[in-house]
Amino acid sequence: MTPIPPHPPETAQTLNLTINGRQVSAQAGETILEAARANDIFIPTLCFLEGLSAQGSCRLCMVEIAGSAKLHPACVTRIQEGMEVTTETERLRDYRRNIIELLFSERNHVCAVCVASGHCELQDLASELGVDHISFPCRYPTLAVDASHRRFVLDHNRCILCTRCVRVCAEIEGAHTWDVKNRGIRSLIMADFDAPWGDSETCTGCGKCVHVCPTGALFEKGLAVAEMRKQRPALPTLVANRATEQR
Amino acid sequence: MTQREALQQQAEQRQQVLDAFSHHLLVCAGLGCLHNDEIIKALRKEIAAQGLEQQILVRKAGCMGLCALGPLVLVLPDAVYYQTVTPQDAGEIVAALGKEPVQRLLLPADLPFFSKQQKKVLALSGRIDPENIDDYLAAGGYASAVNAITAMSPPEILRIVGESGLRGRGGAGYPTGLKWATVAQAAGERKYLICNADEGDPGAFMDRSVLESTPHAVLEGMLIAAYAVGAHTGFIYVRAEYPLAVKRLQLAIREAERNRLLGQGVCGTSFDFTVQLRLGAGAFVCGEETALIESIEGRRGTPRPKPPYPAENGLWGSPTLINNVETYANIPLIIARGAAWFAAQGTEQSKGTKVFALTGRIKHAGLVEVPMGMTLREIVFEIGGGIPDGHAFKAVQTGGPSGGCIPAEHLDAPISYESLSALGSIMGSGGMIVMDDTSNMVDIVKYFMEFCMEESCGKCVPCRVGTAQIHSLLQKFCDRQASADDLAALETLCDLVKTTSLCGLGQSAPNPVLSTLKYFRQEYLDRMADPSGPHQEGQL
Amino acid sequence: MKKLRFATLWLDGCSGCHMSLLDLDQRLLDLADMVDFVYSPLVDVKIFPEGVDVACVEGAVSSAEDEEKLRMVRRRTGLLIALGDCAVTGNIPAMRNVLGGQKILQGVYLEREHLNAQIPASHLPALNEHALPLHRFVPVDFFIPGCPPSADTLFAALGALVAGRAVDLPALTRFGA
Amino acid sequence: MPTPPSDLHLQDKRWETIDRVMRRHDFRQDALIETLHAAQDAFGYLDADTLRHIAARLKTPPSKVYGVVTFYNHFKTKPKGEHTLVVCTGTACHVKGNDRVLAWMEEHYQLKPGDTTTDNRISLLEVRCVGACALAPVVIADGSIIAKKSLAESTAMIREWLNDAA
Repeated sequence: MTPIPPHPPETAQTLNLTINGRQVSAQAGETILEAARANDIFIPTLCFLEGLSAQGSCRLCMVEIAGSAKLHPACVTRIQEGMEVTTETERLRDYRRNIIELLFSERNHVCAVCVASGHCELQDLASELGVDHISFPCRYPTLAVDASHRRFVLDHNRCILCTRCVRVCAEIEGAHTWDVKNRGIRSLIMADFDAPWGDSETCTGCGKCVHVCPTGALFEKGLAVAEMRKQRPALPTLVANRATEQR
Repeated sequence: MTQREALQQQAEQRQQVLDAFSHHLLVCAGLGCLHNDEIIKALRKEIAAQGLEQQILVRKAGCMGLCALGPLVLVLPDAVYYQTVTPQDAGEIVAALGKEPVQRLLLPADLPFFSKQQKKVLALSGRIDPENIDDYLAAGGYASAVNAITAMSPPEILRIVGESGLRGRGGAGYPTGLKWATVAQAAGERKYLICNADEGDPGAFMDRSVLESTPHAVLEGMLIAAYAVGAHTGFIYVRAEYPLAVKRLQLAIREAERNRLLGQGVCGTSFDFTVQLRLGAGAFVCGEETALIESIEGRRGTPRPKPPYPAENGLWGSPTLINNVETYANIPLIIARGAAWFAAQGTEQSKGTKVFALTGRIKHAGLVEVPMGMTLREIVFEIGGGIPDGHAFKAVQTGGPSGGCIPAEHLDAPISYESLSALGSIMGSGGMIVMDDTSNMVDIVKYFMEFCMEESCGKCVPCRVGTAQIHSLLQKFCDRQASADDLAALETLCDLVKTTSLCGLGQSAPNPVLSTLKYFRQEYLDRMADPSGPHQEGQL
Repeated sequence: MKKLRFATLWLDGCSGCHMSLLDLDQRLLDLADMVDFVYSPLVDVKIFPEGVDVACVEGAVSSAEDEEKLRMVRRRTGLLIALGDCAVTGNIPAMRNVLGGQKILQGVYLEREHLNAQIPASHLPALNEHALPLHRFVPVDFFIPGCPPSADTLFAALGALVAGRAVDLPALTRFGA
Repeated sequence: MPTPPSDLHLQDKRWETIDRVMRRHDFRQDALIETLHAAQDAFGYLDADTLRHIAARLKTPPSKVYGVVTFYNHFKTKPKGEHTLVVCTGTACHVKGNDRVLAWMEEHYQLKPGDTTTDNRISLLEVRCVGACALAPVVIADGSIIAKKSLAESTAMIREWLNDAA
């Protein structure tokens, strides 16, 4: 994880750049994503969540920068004076669609029976990007559902490994109950020493992980299809409050 | 007496000791020369039996390169090589000293394997005892470092390294001087130095061999680099699968410390530099510099997005210089002989020599060092001796599992970062695997993709899922169930993984597929489902 | 104007998509003005005819018989539409894929059955190992996701298709909708 | 908080070496991988109690420790058999037929890479290149290298070694 250092306020300097041909200005140290969002320019994201460290892993926020042949993840790329950013091209859209399709193909996403249907970022992005079928063969891995916790459930079938849960637990709650085990295509979210969630000795039961989870992988017990509405905790406020209290 | 003079004296004393013997028998004690310890024992026993201990010195040495014909023994001053030596040959070898060499074991003196090479980095490899610092000192070792630290300024060293044109030998070929200058200029009280010895490419053993043969040359390069960029702590991140290299490095660090070449007040100056070893734990991705940093910090080796580059924000957030083993090993030579000497070798944009591990379906498999610009044909057919058993050359794969497969029609391409990249491959760290007509390219590529899939850290989506999808598509080709759609999907996925993956592993993972789709497309077409046969697409 | 020859097919699905079609209510009459229903579970025709212009297929492909029907439909049809999530992604029938065809039969008919446990075999098409979406077998021209896609979605989509207009499907429906 | 590991386990003399490694790094979290190496060298593998103890000593969250252990191929959470056969699956060894050695092991001994026989006598491991590519194909039986052999030769040698070992 790469925590982006906080912007140095004293040296804050306004930079001018263009995004999709539009002149915008933003503070030095801000990322392309921050500058775009401040100007209501939509860039799709999944792993990014304001208030958590950005890790640039879902690759949905890739944008083009004039003068560079490579694509750049908007969530971790800092703006520069005179930068010309393009967030929407047919090529970018194709890559984004392919990435969404890869995610759907990786595990067993069945929107029709998912608690988070209608409130799921993966489902929304598929819609937004016009993904109307999955062109790659689905892998159909056999994955467990961990319902050992008193209040919450972890369904690996719906997990996209964005690690928001890992980061919110480590960075905000300070418990670091979650982490990733194994690697590559065999990666899985797990608690403690791979314990059932209900047996975790570090989990505080705060539920932040459930509410930052973009899909139905983490949800509250007792809910039926489409009933799990995620209430994103106001993470930047939490961070700011804590900093004030601890001063 | 200054430290400098003391070292000088130590070197001279060692040289006197060595010069006192009429003959030296150097036995390759690399990993590749099996039972070398028994050969050494047998030779010593034979010499003792004949009472020749004062005349003949048996020395353990580093890799001599021609691993395919090992174990090798080098006789000095005659410069005669014996091949496939066994302990039973000891009597004959000792008896022949000063007379006609043992014909049965003799390697032809004019073997292109040796004559076509230009050993610079490997010059001392196989010529000195890697476990004896005095041997290295006697051969002029550490003179560059001592000179640099006591008589040169850091900017002067940066200038020389910059002017030499040396580029990173770990794979990407980034100009070394530029990297050093960035670290030297980076703000930060604390700076770190890392030697990347996590040689994970299957089929590559350049770094292992350099570490086993001349560990002090690597330490010396690191020492010069540390002084130039202002780092006081260095790490060598080395694969745990290389126990011999680890052992020799540990020994070398201890000996360098004892001789005040590492530690507090190097060479009696106020410059401090300590080096610690960190063992890898079996993760190919840790060869990627940011993943390696994560690993040194005790975490899962998942790469970080760049920028920020390690040169500005690396180990524990400090400016960090990372170079690979061979890059550091070049430094003492450049300091000793100057930037112009180095820049005179190689091609316009790729200077110097490069060490390659030549393996696969080839007669003279082993470790070779050639000037940049030599053609693949010269390396494979002259140095490597061509393909054994009457088979025909098919392809040479450079750059490890994520390199490309280069076909016969491009054998006359000169070796350089640019030309290999133009052919859809990469220099990588220097693995060179030769394939002949018995290899099926689709099978080989599936093997590479399986490697990349298993070594993917899983952090970014395109590499984690994309490599797995590509692997299943290749399996379909191997099972002769692929369709034209599958071929199209293969190309789409390769482009996606190459363009959008987070780190070099993912970005280069499709190279074997892309290069074989370019040069060996027919092999894919031959393995598609018979379009006139039953439709098989539903079978996963 | 010659009316389009329209057909629907029901494979491994719950028939919910066809229910959505019935949900068109009085708009079914509008649809009937636009197309001729030449084959469908909703009409009394036994043989899928040749020369169909548009066919909507509901359900995943789960058996050899499904596969055969789908290929036949593909051969006889101009524009093939995957109707609903089962046809588009495999959806609920594909939930068995993590186990595979044989294991699911064993689990359902042998392990959890105490009276006369046996796997029904005679006169039934063999279950494929996986339930898969249509495009894993034949080219599909158009995908209408949804579980089921609503009557509004169907009417808008089919209306646009018949009229040769573009339709913004993502605005109307999505996976699981 | 994690429960402390059993005292019995900690009385093992080998913990002194492991503690020394941690102390050398001032019990910092970044000593984790070095400590795991030391523990695996001492015990042969990393069991639950060992991991608990290391996590507690380095004040590192359990999930972080387990995440690291499972990320790196070198770390084993199950004991190895008394004898190990390591098959190199590097490219040079692959091109020269070690894939068929693995297939042969599975066919004749029902062992896949990572498996240990039920009587705990023999483990089969694969490594991604030992770096002795010029000796390809390389198989390592209890530390001694079998190199440059044809499939028939190397399987005969493995069979002999297994008979001696078992």
